[in-house]
Amino acid sequence: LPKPETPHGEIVILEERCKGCGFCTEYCPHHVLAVAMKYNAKGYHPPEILHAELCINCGFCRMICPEFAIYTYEPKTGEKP
Amino acid sequence: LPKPETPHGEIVILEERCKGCGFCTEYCPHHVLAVAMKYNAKGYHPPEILHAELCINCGFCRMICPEFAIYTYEPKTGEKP
Amino acid sequence: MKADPRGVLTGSHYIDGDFACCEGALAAGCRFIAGYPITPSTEVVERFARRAPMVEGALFIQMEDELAASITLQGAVWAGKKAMTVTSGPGFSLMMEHIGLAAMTETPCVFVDVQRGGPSTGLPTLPSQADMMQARWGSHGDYEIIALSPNSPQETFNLTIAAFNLSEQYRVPVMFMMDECVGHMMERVVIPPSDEIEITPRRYTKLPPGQYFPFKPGEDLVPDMFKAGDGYRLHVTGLTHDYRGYPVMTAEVQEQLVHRLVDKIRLNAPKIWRYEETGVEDADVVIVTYGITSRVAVEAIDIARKKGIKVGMLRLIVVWPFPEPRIFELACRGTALVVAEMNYGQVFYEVDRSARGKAPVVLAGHGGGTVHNIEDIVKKIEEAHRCRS
Amino acid sequence: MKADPRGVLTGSHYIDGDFACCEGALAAGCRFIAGYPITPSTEVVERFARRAPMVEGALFIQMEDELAASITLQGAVWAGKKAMTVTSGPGFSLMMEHIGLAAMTETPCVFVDVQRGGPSTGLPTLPSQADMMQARWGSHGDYEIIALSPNSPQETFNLTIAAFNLSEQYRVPVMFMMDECVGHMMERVVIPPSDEIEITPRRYTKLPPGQYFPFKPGEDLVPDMFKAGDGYRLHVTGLTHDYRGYPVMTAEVQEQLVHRLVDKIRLNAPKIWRYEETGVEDADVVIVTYGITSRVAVEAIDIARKKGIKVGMLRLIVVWPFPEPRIFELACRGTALVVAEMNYGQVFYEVDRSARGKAPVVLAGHGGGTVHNIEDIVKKIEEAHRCRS
Amino acid sequence: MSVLNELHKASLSPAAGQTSPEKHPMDDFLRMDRMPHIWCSTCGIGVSVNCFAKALEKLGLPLDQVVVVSGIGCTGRVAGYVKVDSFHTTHGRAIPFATGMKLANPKLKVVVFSGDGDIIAIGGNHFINAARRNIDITVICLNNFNYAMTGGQLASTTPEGSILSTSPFGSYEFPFNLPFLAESVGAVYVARWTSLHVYNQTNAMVEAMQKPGFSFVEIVAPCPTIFERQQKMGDGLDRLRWYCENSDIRNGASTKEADIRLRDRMVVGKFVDTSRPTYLDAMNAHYQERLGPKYKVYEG
Amino acid sequence: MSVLNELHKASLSPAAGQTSPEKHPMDDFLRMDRMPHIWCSTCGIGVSVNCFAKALEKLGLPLDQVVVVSGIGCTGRVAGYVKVDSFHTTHGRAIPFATGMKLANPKLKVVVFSGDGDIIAIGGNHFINAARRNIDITVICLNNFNYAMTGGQLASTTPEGSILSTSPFGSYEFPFNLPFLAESVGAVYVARWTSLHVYNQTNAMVEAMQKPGFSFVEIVAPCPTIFERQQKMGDGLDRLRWYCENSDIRNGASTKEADIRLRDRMVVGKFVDTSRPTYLDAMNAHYQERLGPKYKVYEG
Amino acid sequence: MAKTEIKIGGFGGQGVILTGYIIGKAASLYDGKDATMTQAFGPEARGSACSAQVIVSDGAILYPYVKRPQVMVIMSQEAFTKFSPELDPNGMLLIEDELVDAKGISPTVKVFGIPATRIAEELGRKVVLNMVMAGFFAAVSGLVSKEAMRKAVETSVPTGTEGLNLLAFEKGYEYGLGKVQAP
Amino acid sequence: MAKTEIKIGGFGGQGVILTGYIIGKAASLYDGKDATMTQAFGPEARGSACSAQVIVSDGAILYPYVKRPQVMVIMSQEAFTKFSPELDPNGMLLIEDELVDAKGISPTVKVFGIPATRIAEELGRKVVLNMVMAGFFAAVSGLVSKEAMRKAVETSVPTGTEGLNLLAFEKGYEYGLGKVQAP
Ligand SMILES: Cc1ncc(C[n+]2csc(CCOP(=O)(O)OP(=O)(O)O)c2C)c(N)n1
Ligand SMILES: Cc1ncc(C[n+]2csc(CCOP(=O)(O)OP(=O)(O)O)c2C)c(N)n1
Ligand code: SF4
Ligand code: SF4
Ligand code: SF4
Ligand code: SF4
Repeated sequence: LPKPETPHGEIVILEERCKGCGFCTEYCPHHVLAVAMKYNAKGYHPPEILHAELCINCGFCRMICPEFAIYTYEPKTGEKP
Repeated sequence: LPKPETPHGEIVILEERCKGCGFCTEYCPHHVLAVAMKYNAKGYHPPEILHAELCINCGFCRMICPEFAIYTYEPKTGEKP
Repeated sequence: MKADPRGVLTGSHYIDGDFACCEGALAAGCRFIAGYPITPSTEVVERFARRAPMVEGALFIQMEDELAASITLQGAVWAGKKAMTVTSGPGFSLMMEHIGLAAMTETPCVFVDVQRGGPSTGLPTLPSQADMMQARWGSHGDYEIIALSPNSPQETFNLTIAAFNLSEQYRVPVMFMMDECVGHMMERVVIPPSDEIEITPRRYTKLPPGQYFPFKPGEDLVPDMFKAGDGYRLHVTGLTHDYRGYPVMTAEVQEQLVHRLVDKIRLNAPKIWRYEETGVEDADVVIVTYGITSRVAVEAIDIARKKGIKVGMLRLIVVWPFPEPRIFELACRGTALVVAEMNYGQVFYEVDRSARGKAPVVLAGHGGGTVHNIEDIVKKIEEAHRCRS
Repeated sequence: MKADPRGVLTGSHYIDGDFACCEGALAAGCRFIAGYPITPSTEVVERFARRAPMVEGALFIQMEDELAASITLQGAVWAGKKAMTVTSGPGFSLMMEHIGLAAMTETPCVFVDVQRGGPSTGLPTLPSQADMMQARWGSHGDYEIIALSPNSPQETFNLTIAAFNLSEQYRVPVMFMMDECVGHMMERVVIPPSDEIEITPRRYTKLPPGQYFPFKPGEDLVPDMFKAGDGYRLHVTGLTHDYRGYPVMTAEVQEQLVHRLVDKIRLNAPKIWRYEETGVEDADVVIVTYGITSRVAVEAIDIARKKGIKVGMLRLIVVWPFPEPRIFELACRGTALVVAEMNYGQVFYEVDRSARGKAPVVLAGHGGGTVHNIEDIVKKIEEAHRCRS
Repeated sequence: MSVLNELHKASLSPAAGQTSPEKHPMDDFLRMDRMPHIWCSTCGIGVSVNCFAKALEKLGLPLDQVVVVSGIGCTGRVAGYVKVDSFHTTHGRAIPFATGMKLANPKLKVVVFSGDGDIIAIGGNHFINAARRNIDITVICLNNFNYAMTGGQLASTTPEGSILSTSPFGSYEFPFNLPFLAESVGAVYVARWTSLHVYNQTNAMVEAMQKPGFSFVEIVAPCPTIFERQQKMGDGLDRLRWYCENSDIRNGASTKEADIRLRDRMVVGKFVDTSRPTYLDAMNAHYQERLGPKYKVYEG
Repeated sequence: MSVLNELHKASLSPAAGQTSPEKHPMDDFLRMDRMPHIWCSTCGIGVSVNCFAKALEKLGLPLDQVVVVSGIGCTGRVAGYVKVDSFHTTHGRAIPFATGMKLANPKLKVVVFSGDGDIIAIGGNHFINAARRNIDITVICLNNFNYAMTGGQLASTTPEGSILSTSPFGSYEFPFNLPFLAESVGAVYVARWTSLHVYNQTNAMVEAMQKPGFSFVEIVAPCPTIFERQQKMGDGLDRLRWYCENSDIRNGASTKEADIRLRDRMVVGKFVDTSRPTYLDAMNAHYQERLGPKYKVYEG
Repeated sequence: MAKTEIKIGGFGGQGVILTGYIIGKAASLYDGKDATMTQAFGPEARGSACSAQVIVSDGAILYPYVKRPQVMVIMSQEAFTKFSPELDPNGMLLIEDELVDAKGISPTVKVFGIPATRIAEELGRKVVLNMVMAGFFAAVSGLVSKEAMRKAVETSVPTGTEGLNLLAFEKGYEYGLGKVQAP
Repeated sequence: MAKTEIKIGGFGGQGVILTGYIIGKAASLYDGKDATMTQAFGPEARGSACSAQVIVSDGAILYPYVKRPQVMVIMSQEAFTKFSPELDPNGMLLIEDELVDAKGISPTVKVFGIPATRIAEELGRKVVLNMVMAGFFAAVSGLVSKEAMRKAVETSVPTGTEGLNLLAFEKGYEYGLGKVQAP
């Protein structure tokens, strides 16, 4: 049996919505994200993508974001977990 | 050791208070009481004493009477259970 | 629109005001009562509990308290039912917060208060008319309601329908102010065929989602309505809100919204007023009264007339909004006014105010527990007559 | 009696009206608050929660809702405490049943309502004065209360003491009607030494059990009191009751009891009225106002005076009972009246009634959310002035 | 002031109500000048008042320190008949009134005596919160499965299938299991007995009143005029017979099993008897710990 | 009618609030014209709204049939942000409003989303009675251990020892154990998760909404601005870390053990998942049995 | 406008209210008259004397309360003591013969008695006593037609009991006819 | 009667209200003047621009609201944008130099800047920024005496933090003196 391919996710960050809670960066199981140094217009530090290639499209960041400011999708299928 | 004397109770029925529920007559453990044929002024049948000598001053009739219409006491000691 | 025949018990019945109220509600299309028992109003819901399983789409639920009852019905209204709740003094006091909510969210619904002696637990089984000011002022903030007061089982039937119709027309909670006498008095009640009963349908919007704004008023200051589940996906809140229904907590939106809420009743008042005048034309004294007291006052009027005093009667059917101009007119004509009500002065204040000092206004009050002593009213008529001259 | 020094925070403080209310209560001898948080009144109980453990015999409890809070305090009163509860519009609506209970059982206590925008949830953080009629009429049945309205933190302190004193003197629930502005405004509050604060002690009976009847009134129509645990073994009920406190559900006892309950305030009203007049002597227009609005109106008066209109002010300190005769006097003198209040007409009705058509009465109303626009009041002054001439 | 004159007249006229020539040992606990009480023949309320009087006697507390608080209902009238300081409050609110009383004067022994509708339908929120806080009061709840005073409507305790005026074709609601509910919110003493169990009932009242904290005694009692009549269960005496045959006394039973069904056997007994600090004890201990000696222990 | 004119003008002016140029997959579930929402940074409410949106997506229900009802509070604002028919009622009364809605139109999927203070302090009586009746609604109760909207006061759920504005020296009250309470009054589905447990939370919401009857999901969530700050527990992120270390997932655990203490480990999981007829099903079945074919099944 | 005031008194459980209801209903629905029935409620009233008041009139009834009844139907001694002073001295008193002793009543009052309880017991159910009284009332007072009364009885009693109740009514009616037709 | 209207603006968390409170308290309790402080509340306000308004007067203050502030203390750009149009054209604007760019302000306004955040950070706690501003305000405006301000600071900050806060106040005060004494 062929080993199922590890899924991959593209990350979209809607920076201006972010309130810098750090939930996504802290709990990304693959440590894909980091807190950016920069501020958004609201004065918060949004997340930034450290290791885009490691994202497995698990969607945890999307689910835990209180601001609806981040999500991922599978670039081929378009699936949003 | 002398066998303790069976306690005895005198029964007092405040007939005019009675609403004829029959609780005392029904649940007297020694069947001392019966429902009288007569009516009181309110139109109820109060209890009457059938076997005065059998009363052991247990006080059940007193406790179950919703009208505070019956009680017993130990004639020597005056004890009211 | 004509009444749905399934709720209309056409025919002649010998029933009391409480039962008549239930039948009036059913005829008006009420299909939901959330209630909580309280003397002397309980018979209304008891009858509804018995009737509901026989009327398709009707449901009765007895809630855990009046707080619940008075908001459960509003949930039902927003889901599409015509609904009411029924109570008496102490329960009415508990409903005050939700009367405000209904006023604020413009929820058409009916609150029935079968008045008994108060304050507090007071005289649970005996009559009064002492919740009249509460009906108008009992909730916090500025708002306006409509209040009706029937004086017989037949009128209870008729006015219950009117109460529902008014509530739909103006999207306002209507207070149906009965008294224990009318509630428990048995008389013939004739229920007409359903096609003779005129029903105001809910003013549902005809606009599609996106174009419709739930709190944008029409010419008559009343907005059209939507209901949950219709695809509008809108928001309704007791916070100060804009025409979209969104909370906007500013003085400007407060002015827009709350001023409209009071104006939709105040400016439409001439269309809402309803009273009945008897022998007023040539009267020197007019008794202003309502509910059961109007039927007691007739005896006093008879006696006074026999004593040579020309007495008429103005019976309020709609008590709030109050027909201020008509009272002023009478006062200007020099007619002395006697306010006969089963309380220590409530509607009296509005009569007194409306008369503007043009004529004496005398209170024939009574604490309740029973209707007025007829002689007491006669004395007040005489007093008013004396003051006048 | 002088205040208990343990509750008096003598000195100068820079605090808001809410805190001043708490300090006033403590100075007045209040040792029990049952509360439930609601903006903008919460600071009163927050401060009390912090102060209570430091004041011997003081206790704060946060209840599960306002229904509980408004009766828990009555339990505390009958056990011997001076007590109050604190709320704002929505919570006040929930307290209506128990205001009626307090009136019926003649329980001395204080209900604080820091008014915010209504109806319903309305404007939770912004001011209004739209619960004034509710304070008077919000519970079912006939009853009378006393209502006060302060216009500064200092006066809040002073009047909170007055509220407790009046409640004890007349055995009546007193409504302490603040507004969000005064509640949240910081100013200097000078708390005098305790021996300069006059306190009305509870009027406990001096009669022994057997001779004392808990609802037998004195000459002033107010009965003396007992408290639980003192050996009287008496009964208190919200039902209509006789002088012994026993329920008697008849029209006669209703008349005896409830007529007295209203009369004890109505007949004693001249002793209770309290208002402040400024520049009224030669005024052509008098603004009747209260609470924060009185401090806004002064600016309007200044402007109007500059425009040559002689304007004075009558500031109500006690709003209920209402000083009807004084208004009538002014009206008879031909003074036009402007009622400035942060609502769409409430105290206005009483002013309008009291004027009896002798002078124009104009409402300078405002929906709340912020204080009046000064110019709006000026316009109403001009309007009143025009109507007059 | 004519009102005043009238009132003075009234106060001079002799008190209504008759004084019985003969006396009952419990008469001192009662307002004899208000007798006879309003309860129907074979109603269970009077039985519980009798047991309550006995419990007070047994406790030997000075009656001056006992307070009874009732809400509104047939049972709510209890406050009007017991000769202690007694308060007949509003429907559902006896518990918060009692809370205020107890907290204001902890020396008082405060007992709430009221009906199931009062305590757990409209009064439910106060019940659960007072239990949670462990306010030191005893709640005696007479459960007659309906709102009797208003003529017999559905209550939160009405067993499924019961015919009442607002469930004219039988109730289809699931009733509360009061002992389970009471336990879940932290009551320290929970017992259920019926009108028949007069000794147990009395003992439960004694134990409950002795227990510091929120104690709860449910009394299942007949309301022959309404409940038993509507269910065609006979009168109160018939119902006592039914209790006799259908009550399982199981002290310490799990409250989960204490559900009541209209015609099934019913568990009675003492279910919970535990301890935790009362509201005031917890408060005093807490403040002493946090504030140290500057805190004066609150004693009312 | 100048008011009217003003209103017309108002209705013509463009809606306030900005529309984000970029879109999030959940935007269709939200009133984007009201964003940003009022919740503080690291507050747990937004997380649960996100999970709720996901749960709706998973359920695949037409959104037109979903109704959200809230009471008053920070959490109570949820109704204002979710783009379904949504009702922001009065403090404590979301459940009875939802009851009316569900009973009036049983086709609606009615969800109550509100705070602990709202649902179980002031709203406690409705909670227990709706659960008892098994009204077919889902109650999502966000428990942040305090009344946040009003600035942080004691709630019926506040753990002992918590510092809040009305417990300035620490609370000495015993809080409700919500799962135990919910079970004792008959809720058919009871679960507790924290803001960290986003998958479990979402699943619980799905299961709860699928379950006929009264289902209850408690979400333990940070209120960094008040609760965590007052307890010196850091911000919401610190709190999530704490949940991570201190939550014991124990599905099926006895609700008795689900007490929450301020700094002790906490049980989370699905505690109750059972079945009994809903209020309407019971009613219909009952009437069909009693009244026979003349009874038309109630469908709204 | 002919207007008659009727008061029915007895103790709780005797069916006093239903009797009043049937008279009112008969007059109002089946006899083309107007009729208002009122009653005194009270929680304190359990078991003690209770009453129903009916006004029957050819025209609209405004004041709905009975002030001086012309006809009184009394089924218990307590009710007699309590209510009989209100009776119009020229009125008519109908009593349950074996339960009520009408002593002291003004001689100008016409008194008619019927052993209604015994009649009811003979029919096998004591509870139909009030229907016997209703029949008696119909016959003796003549205020409401027999047919109207029968219809009112039929439509007001629990389904299944119509026969028994009508029988009781007839018994009372016959007994009454005997009384009035006899000199 | 001399009356000055002051408005303090910034974002939530900067201690805006406390600054206003201290000014009001200093004037009212320790400087023999009257002072009224008001603030705008609102649940929607979380985290966004907020303000405190103080009126300081020699005599009783009736109208309690600031209409046209003569002095404005601004600690964030958003607050500047929102509030600066209200400022009296002949008034005085005190800004946090590094957070606020006072561009567009009327040239008739006297503008004084202070790097309060930096100064606070130098003291080790950014939160005392508002005390730096308070000191700066005292020195520059001269509306309230230094001693009164110091007392108000001392009695208004949490116990244990008086020293730090007073130090911050002094720093701001000194910086302010430098500004006004310099030509
Ligand atoms: C606020 C309020 N609502 C309703 C009532 C009416 N009411 C009086 S007693 C009662 C129910 C009493 O039932 P329960 O407590 O079970 O006592 P019971 O009469 O059965 O002994 C009700 C609903 C009231 N007095 N006040
Ligand atoms: C009748 C009433 N009482 C009090 C309030 C004030 N109030 C608003 S929200 C709230 C508490 C909210 O707490 P919770 O439900 O826990 O929600 P949170 O804000 O913590 O999310 C209170 C007491 C109110 N709006 N209405
Ligand atoms: S979870 Fe959302 S709000 Fe929080 S840091 Fe990530 S993107 Fe920003
Ligand atoms: S228990 Fe009491 S009321 Fe019942 S029969 Fe015996 S004496 Fe009479
Ligand atoms: S109605 Fe029921 S509860 Fe009330 S007194 Fe009669 S039997 Fe007892
Ligand atoms: S105050 Fe607390 S609950 Fe409210 S939004 Fe902020 S963090 Fe959330």
